[in-house]
Amino acid sequence: MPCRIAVRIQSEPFDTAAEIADIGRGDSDVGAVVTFSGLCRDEAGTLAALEIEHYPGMAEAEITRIAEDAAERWPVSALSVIHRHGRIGIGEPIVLVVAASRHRQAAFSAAEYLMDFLKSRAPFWKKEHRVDGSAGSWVDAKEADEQAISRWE
Amino acid sequence: MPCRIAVRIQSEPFDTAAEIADIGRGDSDVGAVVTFSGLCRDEAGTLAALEIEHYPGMAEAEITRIAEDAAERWPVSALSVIHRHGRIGIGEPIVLVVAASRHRQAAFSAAEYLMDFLKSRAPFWKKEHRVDGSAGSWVDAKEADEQAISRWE
Amino acid sequence: MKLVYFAWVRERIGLAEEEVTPPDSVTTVHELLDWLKTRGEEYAEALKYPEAIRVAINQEHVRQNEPIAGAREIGLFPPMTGG
Amino acid sequence: MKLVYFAWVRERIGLAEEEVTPPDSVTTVHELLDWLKTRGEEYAEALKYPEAIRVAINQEHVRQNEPIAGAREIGLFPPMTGG
Repeated sequence: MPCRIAVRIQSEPFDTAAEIADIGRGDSDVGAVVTFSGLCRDEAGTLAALEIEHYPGMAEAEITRIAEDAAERWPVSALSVIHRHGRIGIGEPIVLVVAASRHRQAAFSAAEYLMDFLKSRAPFWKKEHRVDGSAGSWVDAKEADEQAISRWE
Repeated sequence: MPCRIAVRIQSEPFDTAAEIADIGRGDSDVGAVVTFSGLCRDEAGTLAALEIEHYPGMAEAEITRIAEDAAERWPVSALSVIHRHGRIGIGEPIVLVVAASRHRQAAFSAAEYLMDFLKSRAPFWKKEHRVDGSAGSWVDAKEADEQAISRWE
Repeated sequence: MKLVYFAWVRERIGLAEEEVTPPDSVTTVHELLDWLKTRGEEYAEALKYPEAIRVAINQEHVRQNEPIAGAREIGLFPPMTGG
Repeated sequence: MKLVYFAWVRERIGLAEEEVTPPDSVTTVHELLDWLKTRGEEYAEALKYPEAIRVAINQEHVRQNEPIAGAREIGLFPPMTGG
């Protein structure tokens, strides 16, 4: 059975529970659902929000390519990715990955793979909004995120 | 900061979204939340439900021990586990693991470790209820689940 | 000491729990299983394959060579199938 | 061809997108970056460290030695920070 892949880029918040419910619906062979939620985090207490810029069109296409790669590597029955853009407050979700499979290890691996590639291959950029109103800087890409990809090769 | 660990054994369904929201609450340093939902699966189309028996007291204690081990191995800020007992219909959730961390790999690893040990160390047993009303059998433990543990040693 | 049984061990023995007082010669889990098998047909049937029996003393997993001294509660059950 | 810029590349160049017609001698992404740098102060500043520039042709990632023949749209942007 082919993997159902759904990718959405939106500024609105999303309903994680509804996404989990959707992915299992009408498929009694799904035994495992893994989700990853990436939240807007404030390390130093100075951040008010993040502004997320994206490359419209390419963002959907690239995440879909990553999901298709994951679906080739593991027997997953459905993969959903939602990535937000625009202004995201502290504690709010930025990204949601949902992976459904008969087997838990496939669901875990597919979700982790998707997140690793999404971090450094999906065309999104984060800019800080500071609490004190001063202009924040663009968040630097992390070397650790680039290295995370190499373990899948 | 120590890891907040919450373990619940209950017959009632649970609200996955509420559990995810709870685990991030009041902690602006959580950047990653991973959940695992294990659903009652019908492989052959002959199953009406599963009856889950557990060892009261030990079930909570053993899952708490597993969660404490996970919290020692990875920098997670919170781990929640809910495991249901009693009759569970096809497609319904049996177990939920939620792991929160600053870092996605810690959250993924802790959730996966918890599930691996929960599968073959937490005192729960599944009995089948058949669609045709005939007495189902006890679900056999899987060799693969026993082997899954060895990769963490 | 209290013995508690689960899943098909419970069904085959026909009891969920019972109080027992094994003789002093029974010092390990393994010896306890051997002694239980002498208590009747249903015990012999339930414990026929001791390698399929998992054991907890005071609600913690133990191996079958574990001494039972100090055990208040011993659980006997099949391999677990949680999650 | 259409060039699209994102994040600090967009901010430094001061444009989100533009149509350009590079000379025929410009055949690869790397040559395109070199040519763009000659178009003004802001381009020189934005593209000062070409190793920090990521490139997509027709919305797919490419390396800087990729030929640009057939490109309808080329995106230039910093390393991505999604997720």
